[in-house]
Amino acid sequence: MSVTYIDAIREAQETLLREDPRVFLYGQDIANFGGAFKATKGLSDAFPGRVIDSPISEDAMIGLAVGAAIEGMRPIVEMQFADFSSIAFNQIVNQAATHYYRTGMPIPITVRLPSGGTPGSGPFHSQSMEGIYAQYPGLVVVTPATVSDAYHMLIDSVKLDDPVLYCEHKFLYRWLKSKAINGDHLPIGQARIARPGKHATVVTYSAMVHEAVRAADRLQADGWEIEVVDLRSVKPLDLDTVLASVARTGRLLALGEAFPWGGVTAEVVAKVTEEGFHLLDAPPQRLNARDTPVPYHPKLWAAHRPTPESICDALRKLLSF
Amino acid sequence: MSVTYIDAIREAQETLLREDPRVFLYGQDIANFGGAFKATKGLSDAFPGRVIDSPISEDAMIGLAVGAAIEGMRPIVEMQFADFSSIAFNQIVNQAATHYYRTGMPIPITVRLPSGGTPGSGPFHSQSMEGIYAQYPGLVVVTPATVSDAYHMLIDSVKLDDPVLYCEHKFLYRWLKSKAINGDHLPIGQARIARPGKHATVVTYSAMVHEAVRAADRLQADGWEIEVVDLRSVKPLDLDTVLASVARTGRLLALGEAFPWGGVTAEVVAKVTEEGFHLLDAPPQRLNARDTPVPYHPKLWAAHRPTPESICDALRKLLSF
Amino acid sequence: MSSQREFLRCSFRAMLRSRTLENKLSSLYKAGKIVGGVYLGRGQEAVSATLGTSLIQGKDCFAPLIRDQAGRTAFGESMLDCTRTYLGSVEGPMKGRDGNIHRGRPEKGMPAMISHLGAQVPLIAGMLFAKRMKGVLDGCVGATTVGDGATSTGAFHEGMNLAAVENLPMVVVVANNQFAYSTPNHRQFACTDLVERAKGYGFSGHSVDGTDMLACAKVIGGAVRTARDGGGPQMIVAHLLRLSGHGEHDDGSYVPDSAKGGHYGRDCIEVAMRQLAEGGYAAVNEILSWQEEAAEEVQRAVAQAQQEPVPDPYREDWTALSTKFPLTST
Amino acid sequence: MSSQREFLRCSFRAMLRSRTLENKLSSLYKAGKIVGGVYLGRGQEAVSATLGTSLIQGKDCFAPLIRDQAGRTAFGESMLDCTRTYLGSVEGPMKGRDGNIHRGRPEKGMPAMISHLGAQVPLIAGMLFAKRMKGVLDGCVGATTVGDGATSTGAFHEGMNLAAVENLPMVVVVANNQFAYSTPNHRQFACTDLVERAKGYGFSGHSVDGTDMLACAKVIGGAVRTARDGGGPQMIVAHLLRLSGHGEHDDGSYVPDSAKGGHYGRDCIEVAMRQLAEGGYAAVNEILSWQEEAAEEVQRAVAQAQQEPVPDPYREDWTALSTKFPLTST
Ligand SMILES: Cc1ncc(C[n+]2csc(CCOP(=O)(O)OP(=O)(O)O)c2C)c(N)n1
Ligand SMILES: Cc1ncc(C[n+]2csc(CCOP(=O)(O)OP(=O)(O)O)c2C)c(N)n1
Ligand SMILES: [Mg+2]
Ligand SMILES: [Mg+2]
Repeated sequence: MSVTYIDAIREAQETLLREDPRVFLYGQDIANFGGAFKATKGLSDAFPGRVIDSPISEDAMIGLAVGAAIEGMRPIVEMQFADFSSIAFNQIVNQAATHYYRTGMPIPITVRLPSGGTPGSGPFHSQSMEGIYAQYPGLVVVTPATVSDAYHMLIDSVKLDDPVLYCEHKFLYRWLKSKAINGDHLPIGQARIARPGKHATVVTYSAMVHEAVRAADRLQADGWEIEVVDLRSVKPLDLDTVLASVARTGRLLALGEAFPWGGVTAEVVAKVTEEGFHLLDAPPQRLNARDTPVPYHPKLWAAHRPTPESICDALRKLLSF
Repeated sequence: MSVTYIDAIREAQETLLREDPRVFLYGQDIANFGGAFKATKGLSDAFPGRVIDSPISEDAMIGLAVGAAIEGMRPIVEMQFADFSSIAFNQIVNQAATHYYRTGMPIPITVRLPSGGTPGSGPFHSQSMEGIYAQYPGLVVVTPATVSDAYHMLIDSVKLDDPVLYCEHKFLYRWLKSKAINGDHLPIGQARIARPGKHATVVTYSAMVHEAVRAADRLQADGWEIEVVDLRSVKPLDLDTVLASVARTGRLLALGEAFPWGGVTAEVVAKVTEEGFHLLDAPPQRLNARDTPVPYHPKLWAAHRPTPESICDALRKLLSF
Repeated sequence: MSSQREFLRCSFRAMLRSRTLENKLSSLYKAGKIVGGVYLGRGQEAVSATLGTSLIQGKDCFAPLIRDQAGRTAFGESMLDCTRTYLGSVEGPMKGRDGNIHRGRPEKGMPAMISHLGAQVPLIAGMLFAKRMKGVLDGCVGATTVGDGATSTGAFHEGMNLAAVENLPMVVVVANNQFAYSTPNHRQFACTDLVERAKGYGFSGHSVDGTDMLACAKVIGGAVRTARDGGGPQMIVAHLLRLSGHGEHDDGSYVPDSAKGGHYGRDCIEVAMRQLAEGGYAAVNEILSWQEEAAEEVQRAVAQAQQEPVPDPYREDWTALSTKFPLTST
Repeated sequence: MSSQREFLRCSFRAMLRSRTLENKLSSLYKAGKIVGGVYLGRGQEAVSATLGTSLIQGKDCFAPLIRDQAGRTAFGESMLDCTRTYLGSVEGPMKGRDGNIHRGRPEKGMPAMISHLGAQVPLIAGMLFAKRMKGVLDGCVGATTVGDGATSTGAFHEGMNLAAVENLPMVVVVANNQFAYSTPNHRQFACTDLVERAKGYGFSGHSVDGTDMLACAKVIGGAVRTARDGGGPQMIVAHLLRLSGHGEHDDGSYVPDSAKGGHYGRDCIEVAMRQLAEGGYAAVNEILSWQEEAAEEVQRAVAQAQQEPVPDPYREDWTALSTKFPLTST
């Protein structure tokens, strides 16, 4: 038996529904149909009236969730794709995010964002929006990279009293498998050393953790030991773990799948240079997707996002300083 | 006679309407009423049928503008406040921004975003969204800081074939005056040395240029010569000018009024450290607004954004390394 | 509310208290004592107050909008909440972090509006939706108001549709005051009466003269009762005229004299006074004493808020999250 | 279109060509030759084709949606545009950068849809608005289609309202195929017939049996004519059933047999064939020859697209702006 990343998401929701009567699920096609990616399969039968199909109204979906949270509920809203959260943007960044600061009442909603590219998905079913939402005060943005994190971080997201954008990577859904879900796990806000090393640090998150590990494995053959840090949550961002790693390696590559202007990698580099400048033996580097919409054709798509090859190239450059 | 920043915006629109039959203005209360800030005062009389009141439908306003651009027009859309562009977010980032890449046809629309804080405006009439839009491929984001730039950059924005977010700072509207609009000006994409110096570089834009200059003036008394770079456009970002300045001073403070996670200042620091690490004599620093919504009360507001005092503090820290 | 008489008296007192308070806010603004802006509900008190009076604090929920001082008052908001928020007192519900009409007490069923129009419609739907899940929806109502302009927002539409799909006991009052800031109705929508939208959403639709307190009591009060009794979502379009500028910075000079001099240009408070007297619901001297009480209450609320501390940035808790990171390992 | 006979024959041929093409796309998808997804208009051809046939390429504008292969074809889109986009050929209008139904030729009056439902409604309004400013609106029409699900979007609402306020010659066809992906009508809206929304927007409203080509020709064709002749914005709600899954990855097993076996479960192409024959609009052997022509055309379009190069990332122009920075000083 093995558990996939999407299984973990489904199971976390099952656990939450079972253990917390305040939890309900709301989204398009999530009830009988079980969701576009089957993340809620069977749950509407098991929890009648608590897994509810919404109209195609992303803005109102979040509005409803905030209202329900005010009344003490803990809704999980599924966006069919992260890209469609652009419709709910206002309710997320202006209603949910500001509520605690303005009124003193936190809004415990979790918004699931099926994120990131897969071949053939094109410009509107591939986006990575963590770096957009993370800019807004009052939001927590998590980006699980492993099966266990997919499970535990969803549970923890719902337990947090503040609004959480839970960015789940579609590419990992069925591809990423694990024997079982770990009992142990780190809290939200703490990064993880995904692979230890000593010559350079790659700071990344979500699907890119696996590409980074692949690249690191390749460079091993040349004698390079690359450390990979999985941020797990991009806001809050665990600078301590990142700095400790950079202190060991002296070299930083910030890696992400989102568009190249700003975003997580810029924040990582800016934070590290501000607080750990003296630790750096070489200019910190960044590697992101290209500065175009995410292309449809698999060949373009594969060249749009970082790959083990391009990560190796960036690391070799970094190591050559 | 003197020209204010808002006068310049009005005059640019007048010039554009006069000289280019493809230009029209669209927005809430912009016709007879002349706009919430009077940026279009008198223009609907002077150009009948070309300055048009819209319903309160920001999403459709941008949708309409994109459609009109497809038909060869050059619309300028006024958002009543930048904050309300959150409603138009989808049309901006998914319709307008992707159009050229997808179809080969550029979309020459200009979206005016009355941006930034003023005392008493509160969380929803004070936002600075340049760092949000700049993340999206296919958008140009400009942030004029002077009366002349307000004029020329609006003209140039409309002349560009691509969609431009024109971020105009409300605090400068009537406060910033100039004898006249300069004939000379730099193109979009080129930064400007707002104040020359040699001990440290402040890279900033929009209203913060003036706060930075004030801080620099104060530090002059202590013998420090601070250079202030006005980015003018945040995407594209003129790294050459920034690097040249940092090469002279060895020290960088990236300053902005937006929320502190990511955004323009992170991009500036990441870019400079990636390409100009060897130029730096001290860890590059950032100064942004605080990580909360923009507060209503003037006392909180004044402490939320950078001030000449906090800029001086940041610069003293930077100079002490 | 037990009797019609009580209902009308309560509504009217809320109208009066609201008008008195708002007049004071306007003076304070003009004297430079309030920063930002002041937004009045002048001319809309009958609509707002009859709605607020129909609701039960502690049971129902109510998302007021810009021009709902009267409805807030009727629903039970204290005047201090208002003056404190306008004056930025740290003792107010918003602690100086947000101002003017952007206030509420969500824990008491009255969420604090954000500026983005239409956004409170799905939020009220969500509160009702949660009440149903919790099994406490029976006999509850959720209400919100929007202006003619706000009906053009996608948020309004999505929220209305969703509320109807869920068949929630929701009451949406559209105060059609003929203008959205400076924009007249014919630049805002193309139907004859916005009530024509009700059916398309699956709401029961009602039209009412918003300057007529008795009519509002009947139509709005009736719609709330219907919703409370399981009659499904209700939409009321109230016809009236904004009797102030958009905010006190605006002289509203774009409102044509024909509108000001027309039927809806009349002042609902004057109309209501006549109605109370003629219907025997209240005597003139009673009304005068209410007026005095209101003036005193306003005086006290302003005086108190003015002497209270405003926020101190050095002691302010500068965080937008209730969660304190780092969390300890779980 | 000169005569009714011509109109019907044209519409039907577009239906047939569309169906034939889509059947092939489905096979290609199932054979793993198309990545991403394939979305069919099966069962919706009569609605889409009569709309497309009513429009004039080069004059009108048309924003097709997911299930508008027939309408695209009738409007004049070449089959190659379709096969090239599905197969990712660099010769296609989207050059492999976007795929499947996300294609168009804006310069020919047919914008390329984005996925976000409802977003094309204000866009078409904008195209008409621009035509008016340019003085070329006379006799033009702008059309778009949406599904029942898309009517729940704020974008749809804002776009409809704006088009009506501007009194644009816009035709919006709502193809109510009873499902939005898996979501049935009763979870999507609460009115009896979506046409009830027309009046509230200030659109003329029409209802039509979407499986009946003759009825569609009359109602949709008529609405386009009315809009063209200055009759203002038109909304048509077509009733039908989606005869495929949401996409070819979906077996649509949530569609109950009662719906499949009901009136709207019938295939509009079969109905149309009978109508053509019975009305004497086309002989059976003519139809057979059209079928053959369509099969050959599809064969050619697929063969050609398949042999064309797909994008090469190393030669691709990786820029999202047409402007090349740095600009020289002006
Ligand atoms: C989405 C959005 N766009 C623009 C604004 C700016 N704005 C504030 S009030 C207003 C007019 C509102 O008109 P209406 O809904 O008729 O209410 P009224 O002021 O007449 O009571 C506008 C345009 C806003 N608050 N929200
Ligand atoms: C704003 C938005 N939300 C979600 C989706 C995902 N999605 C694509 S098609 C679809 C169902 C559309 O239903 P309908 O409008 O009835 O059209 P149909 O597929 O039935 O033709 C959904 C939910 C989307 N494209 N856009
Ligand atoms: Mg109004
Ligand atoms: Mg449908």
